[in-house]
Amino acid sequence: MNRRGFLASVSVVTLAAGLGLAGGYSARASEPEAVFALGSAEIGAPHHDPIRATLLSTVATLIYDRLIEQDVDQSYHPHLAESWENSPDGMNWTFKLRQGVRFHDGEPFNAATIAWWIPKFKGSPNEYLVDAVDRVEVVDDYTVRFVMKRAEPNLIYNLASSFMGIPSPKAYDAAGDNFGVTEAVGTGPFMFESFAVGQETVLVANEDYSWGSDLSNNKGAPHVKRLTLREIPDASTAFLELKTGGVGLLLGVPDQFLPQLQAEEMLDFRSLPGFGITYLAFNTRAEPFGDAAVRQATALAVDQGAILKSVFNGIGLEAHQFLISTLVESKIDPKLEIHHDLAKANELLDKAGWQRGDDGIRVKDGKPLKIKLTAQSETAIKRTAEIVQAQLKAIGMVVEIDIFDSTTVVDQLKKGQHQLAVRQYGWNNADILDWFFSTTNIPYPNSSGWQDEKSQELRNVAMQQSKTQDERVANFRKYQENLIGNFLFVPIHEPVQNYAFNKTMLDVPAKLRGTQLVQATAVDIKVIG
Amino acid sequence: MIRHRALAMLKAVSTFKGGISGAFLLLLVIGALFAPWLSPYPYDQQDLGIMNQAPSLTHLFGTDEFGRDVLSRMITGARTSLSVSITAIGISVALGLVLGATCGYFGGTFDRIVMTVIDLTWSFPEILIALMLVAIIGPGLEGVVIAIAIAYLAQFTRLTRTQIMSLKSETYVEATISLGAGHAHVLFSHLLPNALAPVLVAAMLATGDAIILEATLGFFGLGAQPPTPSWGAMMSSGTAQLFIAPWVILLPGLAVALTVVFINLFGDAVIAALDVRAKFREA
Amino acid sequence: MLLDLEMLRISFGAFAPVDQVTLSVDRGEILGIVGESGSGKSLTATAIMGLLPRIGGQVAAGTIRFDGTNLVGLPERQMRRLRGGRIALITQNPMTSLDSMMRIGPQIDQAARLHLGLGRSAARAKSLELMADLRIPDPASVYDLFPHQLSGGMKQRIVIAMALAGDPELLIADEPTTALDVTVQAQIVQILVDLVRQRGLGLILITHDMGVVAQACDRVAVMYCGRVVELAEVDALFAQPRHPYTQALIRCIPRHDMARGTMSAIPGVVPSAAAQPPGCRFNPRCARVADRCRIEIPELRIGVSGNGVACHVAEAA
Amino acid sequence: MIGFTLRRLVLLLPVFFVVSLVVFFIIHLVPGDPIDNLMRAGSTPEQRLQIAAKYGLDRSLVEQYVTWMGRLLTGDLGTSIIQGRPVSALIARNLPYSLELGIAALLFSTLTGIAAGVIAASYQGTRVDDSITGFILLGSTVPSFWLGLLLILVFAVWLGWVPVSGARGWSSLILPTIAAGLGGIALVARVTRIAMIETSRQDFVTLLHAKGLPPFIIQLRHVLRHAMVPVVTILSLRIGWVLGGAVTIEYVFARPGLGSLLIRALNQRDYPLVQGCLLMLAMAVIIGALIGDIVQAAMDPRQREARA
Repeated sequence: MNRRGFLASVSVVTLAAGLGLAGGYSARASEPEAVFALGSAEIGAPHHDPIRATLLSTVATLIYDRLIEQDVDQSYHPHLAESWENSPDGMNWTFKLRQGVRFHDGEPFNAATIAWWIPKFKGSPNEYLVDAVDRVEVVDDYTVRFVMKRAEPNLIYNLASSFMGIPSPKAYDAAGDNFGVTEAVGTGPFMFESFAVGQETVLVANEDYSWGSDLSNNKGAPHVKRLTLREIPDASTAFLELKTGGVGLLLGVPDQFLPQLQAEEMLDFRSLPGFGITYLAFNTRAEPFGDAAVRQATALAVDQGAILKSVFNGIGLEAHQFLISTLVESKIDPKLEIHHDLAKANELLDKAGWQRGDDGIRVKDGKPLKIKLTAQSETAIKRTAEIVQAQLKAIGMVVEIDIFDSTTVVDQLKKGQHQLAVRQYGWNNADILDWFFSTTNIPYPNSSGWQDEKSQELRNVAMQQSKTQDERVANFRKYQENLIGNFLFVPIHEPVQNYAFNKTMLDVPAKLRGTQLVQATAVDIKVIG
Repeated sequence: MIRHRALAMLKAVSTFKGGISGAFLLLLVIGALFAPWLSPYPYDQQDLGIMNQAPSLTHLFGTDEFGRDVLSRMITGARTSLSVSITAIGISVALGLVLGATCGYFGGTFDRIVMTVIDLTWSFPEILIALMLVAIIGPGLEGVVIAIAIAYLAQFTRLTRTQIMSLKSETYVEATISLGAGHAHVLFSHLLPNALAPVLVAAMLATGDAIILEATLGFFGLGAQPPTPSWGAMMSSGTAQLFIAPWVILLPGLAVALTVVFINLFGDAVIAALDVRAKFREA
Repeated sequence: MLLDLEMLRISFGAFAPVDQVTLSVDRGEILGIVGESGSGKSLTATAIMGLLPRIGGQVAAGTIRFDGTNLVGLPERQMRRLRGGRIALITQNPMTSLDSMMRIGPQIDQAARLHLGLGRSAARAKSLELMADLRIPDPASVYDLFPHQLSGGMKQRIVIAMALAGDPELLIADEPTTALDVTVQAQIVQILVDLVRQRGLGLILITHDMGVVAQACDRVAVMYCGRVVELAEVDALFAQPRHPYTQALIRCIPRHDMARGTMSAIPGVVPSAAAQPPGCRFNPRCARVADRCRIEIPELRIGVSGNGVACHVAEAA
Repeated sequence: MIGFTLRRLVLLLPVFFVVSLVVFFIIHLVPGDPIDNLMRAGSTPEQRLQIAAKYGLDRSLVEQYVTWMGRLLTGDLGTSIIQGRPVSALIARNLPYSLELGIAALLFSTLTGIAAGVIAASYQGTRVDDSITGFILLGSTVPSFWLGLLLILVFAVWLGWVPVSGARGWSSLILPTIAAGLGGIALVARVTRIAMIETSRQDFVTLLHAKGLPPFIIQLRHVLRHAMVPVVTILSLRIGWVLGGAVTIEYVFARPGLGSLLIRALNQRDYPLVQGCLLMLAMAVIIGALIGDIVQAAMDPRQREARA
C-alpha cells in the first residue's frame, strides 16, 4: 500500500465514524427534549434486558412497568397489578392485573404474559427474586396466582425491584441476545429508540401511555417527548455538563459536589432518603477485634457527626444502627444504638489492658494497637477512611489505610485478610442483616466471621419463620439488637440520594415519589420553554 | 571517564537553561529531603473548622477538604512523587542495563525472544501496563514503583542494547577479547561504562514521565495511601472541589508540570554538555 | 578573470580558519588547490558557493569577485540564482551526495529546471544528453534508478551531471576523486579536464593529491593552515617548488622509481585552528626554519608572472 | 515486498502463541474473581457454583486455557461474564470510539509535531527553536486528565465553544483530541527535529543548496522525507496507544472506548473480556509494528529492493 492510499483509507474511517455518530443525533426541534446523566453506579450497563441483567440503569424503569411500585416510605403501591392478596399460610399470592395495557409493539398485556415471564428467570442471575415461586397459574385473562415453594412475605419487595420490569414476550423471544441492545419493548412511558453502550440511550415518549401508577401525578404520556440518558463516569465532568446546560438532570450527585451545586443560581437539587449505610466492618477473627471491648471502643471512638459534616457536607443522616431509617425494622432500642463517646472508649481500652505508651499509642503484651483499615478507591469511602484514621488516633489506635479497587476489597474480605474495613451497602430491606452476619454466609459476604448460636437462632426466626410482615419486622429488630450488642460493625452514615437539575431547563416536582428518581417522577418532569 | 562526566555536569550547569533548571531541581530535592522540617504544618493535621480555605498568609497554598495545609502536603508530596519515580526509574535502568547489555552482547535466540517481548510492552500504553500491574501487585507505593519500573523497562533495554551493539563492533573491543579477556570483563568493564551516558540521560528524562504516570495512577486512586500525600493523589481528590477550592488541584498540577519541564531542560543541557547524540530517543 | 579572491578571511566566531587568501581562475583554466585536510581548501570553496552561513561561518574580510560582481554581501536571493546556475559544486563523496530516496533523473533535472527554466521533458532531454556526454551507459534506464543501484564512479558522474545541468561557467570540484578507486579516479579527472577544454569552463579542483594536480591543473594554489603559501604555474611548481611545504608535498608523491617502503611523509602534524603557532604556521615542521619564521607571518607576494610564495627563507634565497 | 510481508506474518505465529499465554494468565494473577461481582444480597452459594460452572471457572487454568484457545482459533473470543454479551460484540461497539479519538489525536500530534519539528529544525539554535521546543515541552508535561479538566473549564464552561463531554459528532472530539494528542506532539516534534538536523548535515543536502534550490523546498521535499523514516517508526509503535492509551481522556470526557472497557473489565475481573481486550490490543500492536516496518521499507528505496 502506498502512503497516499494509507492516508486516504484512514481519513475515510475517521469520516465514517464522524458521520455515523452525527447521524444518530439528529434532533427534532419542535418537541420538548431532555438529557439526563445516569448516576455513577448505573454506568456500564451492557443492555436493558431486566431478566438477564446484573446491572440495570434507570433506563429500564422507563421502558418497562412493574407489577408493584414501592414508595419513599417503603410502602407498596399497585401498578400493572391492581391488587394482590397473600393467603394466610403465605403459600399463594393472587394478583389482579390492570386491563387495557399494551406493549410498545402493540401486543396486549395479560395473565399469559405473567405466566410466560416468571419462568424466564430460571437460570438467570435474577432467579433468586422469584426463587420461592413454584409455578404461575392463570386464573382468568387478568388474574394470576403464584403458587409458592415456601412462604415468602418478601416476595412483594422483590416484585418492586427494577429487575421486575416486564418485557414483551413476543419481542423478547424474537430478539434473543439482542433484546435490550438493539431493541427493548415494554409497556412503560418511554419507548426505546437507540442505545450506544457506555455512552447513551435515547428514548421517545409512549403517546399511548395511560396507566401511570399512583406515585405519579401524570398518569398519561410523559411531558418529555425525547429523553437521552447519558453515561458520564467522572463526577466533575457530569457537573460541568449540568452547569453548561449539556445535561438537564443528574441522576446521582456525589455529596462532595453539593456545595458547588448550591453556589450555582440556575441549579437546584432534590433528595430522596438513602438506600444504604456506610459503616465500618470488623473482622472478629483477626486480632485485636476478636475482643468485643476493642470493637466497642472503636465503635465509640467514631464521631458520626464530624464525618457527616466533613465528608458528606452535612448531607444525609448520621447512622447509629445498621438499617436505613425508612425501614420500620430500624427502630431498635435507642439504648443499643452506637453513639460517639470518647471517654468511654478510652476507659474500655484501659480496662482491656491496652496501656497508652509515651507516644500516645496503646500497647498490650508488648504489641502496639496498630491496625489496617481496608477501603476502596471511591472518594466518599476514601475520605471516610481518612477521617476515621484521624479519629481512632484519639484512642491510641494507629491506623494504616489500604486502598484497593472494589473487587480486591471483596477478595480481601473473603479471605479474611482485613481487620477493619470501610464498607457501604445499598439495600432497602432488613434481610441485609442475614446477608452480612449469618453463619451460612461465612466467609463472604459475612466477612465479620461472626459465629454465635444465639445470633444465628434469631436470624433463622427472622428469615424463615416470619409468616406476616409484622412478625417479620419484630423478628428482624430482635436480630439486629443482638448483633449490635456484639459490636460487629460501626454504623457511620446514611447517605441521601441527590438529584441535581438545571431549573432553567426542567421543572422537577418538589416532592419525589418512589425509592429512587425513576419512572414515577420522570413522567412528571416538564421541559421549560 | 568519571572526571569527564563530572566535567560535563559542570558544563551543563554553567549554561543558562542548565543553571536555572538545575537550581530548581536542587531546591525541589532539598525540599523533599527536609520535608518534615520545611513544612509549616504536619501534612496530616486535620482541622475541620477550616476546610477548603483559599490561600492566605497562614496557609500560603490554602487548605484542602480536611482543613489540611496544602503547602505542607505539597512539600511532602514532592517527597512521595520524587522518591517513587526515582526509585522506579532506578530499578528500571538497572534491569534494563543488564537485560539490554546481555541481549546486545550475545545476540542470538535469547536476544530475539527478549526483544520481541520488550517491543511488545514498549508499544503498549504505559498506563494500561501500570494499571494491570498495580491490580496484580496491590495498591500502595510498592505496587506503583514496580509498575512504573516495568512500564519503562522496554525503553532502557532497547537503548542499552543498541549502544552495546554499536560499541561491540569497535576495534578496541576485539583487541581486548584477543588479549584473552572474558566476556563478563569486556561487557562490564569496557562496554557498559561507555554505554552508560546516554542511558543515564534517558533515565533522567524518563523520571519526568514517571512523575506524570505516578500522578495519573494517583488520579485513579492508586499509589500513595492516605494520609500520605502525593501530587497525583492530591489532584485526584481535588477534582471534587474544582470550583470551591481549585487550588487543591491546580497547584499540584503546576508542580508536576514545572518539575517535568525542568527535568527535561536539565536533561537537554546535560545532553548538550555530554555531546551525546540526542538520537537516543529514537532507539 | 572569471573568479578573483582577494585577501579572503573566513571566521567562525573568534576563529579565522582561513585568512588572506588570494587566488583567481579564468575561463578555460583549471586551478588546483592543494593542501592537507584542515588547510581551509573546502572552506574556501564553501565561501565561494555562499554556503558559509549554513555551517555557522561568515566572510569577515576580503572580496570574492565572480565575473566582476563581488559575491560578499550579495543578497541571498541573488546568490541563489548564481548557485547551481553559473557556479556549480561537485562534492567529495558521491556515496552521500545524492538523495537516496529520490530517483537519479529528477535530481539532475533540478538545476536545469530552476536556472534555465526548462520544463519537465526538456530538462529530462538535457539530463539524458549530459549523461551520455559523461559516458554513462544507457542513460534512459539509469535515469529511473535510485542512487544505491549505481557504483561509486557512476554516482560521481551523476554528481558531475547535476553540476553541469545548470550550464555553469565556474565549476568547483571539492576532492571529487578521493572516495573512488584509483582507476575510476583517473577517468573522473579526465572527464573534468575534457569539460573545461570543450566548454571553456573555469574549474577549481580541490585535492590533496599532487598526482591529480600534475595530471590536470594549469595553475596551483598550495594552502597550509588557512593561508595560501605558494601560487604557481603547474610546471613551475613541480620543476621548482619554492615553499618548503610545497617541496615536502612533492617529495611525498610516490614514484615508481622509488624503493618500496621508502615513501616519505612530512614530519609533525597540522596544528589545530585553536593552537596556531606564532609566526609562519609551518615553522614547527619546517626543515629550513629561521628565527624570523617564529615571529613574523610571511605574506604572499605575487610577482608579474602571477607566481608567488609566502616564505621568508624562499624570498631571501 | 509481498514475500517480505509473508515472511513477517509467519514469524508472528510463535509471537501470537506467547501473547495468548500471557494474555490468558495475567488476569488470573489479579486477586478476586468475577462471580463476586455478580452476587447480590439474596443470591445463594449454589448460584455461585452454577455461575462458576457456566463459565468453566471451576476447572483448572490449563483446561480453561485450552478451551479458550480452541474457541479463539475459530474466531470466538468468548462471552463476558459480567455483561453477558459476546466479547467480540463489546469490542466492536467500543472500537469505533477508540479509533475515532485515537486517529484524530494521532493526526493532530503527528501533523503538529512534524510542523513544529520542521520549524524548530529550520531555526535550529535560535529563539524560535527554543520557544517552540519549550512550548511543546510544557504541553507534554501536564498530566492529561488535569489538562482535560482544564480544557473543559476554559473552552466548554467559560467560552462555551464546544460541548463538555460525550462522543457526539466532531465538536465533542476537539478537546479530547487536544488533551490526548498534546503529549504526542513533543515526541513527534523531538524526533522530527533531530532527524531533520541530522539529515541536514548530510552531503546531499549541501549539494542541494549548491544547486540553488530554495531552502524551504530542500527542507520539505528532501530533508523531511528522510526525517519521516524514524517518525514512521515511532508512530507505528504507538498503535497500541491509539487504541487503548486514552483511558484517562475517555474517563474525563465521558467517552466510551477500548481502554475504558478494559479497565472496567479489569476492575470487575471479567476474565474473558479482559483477555479479549488485551489480545486485541496486543495484536494491534504487533500488526502496527509490522505495518510500520512495511511502510518504512516502502519509503526507503534501498530496503524496498533488498526485501523484494
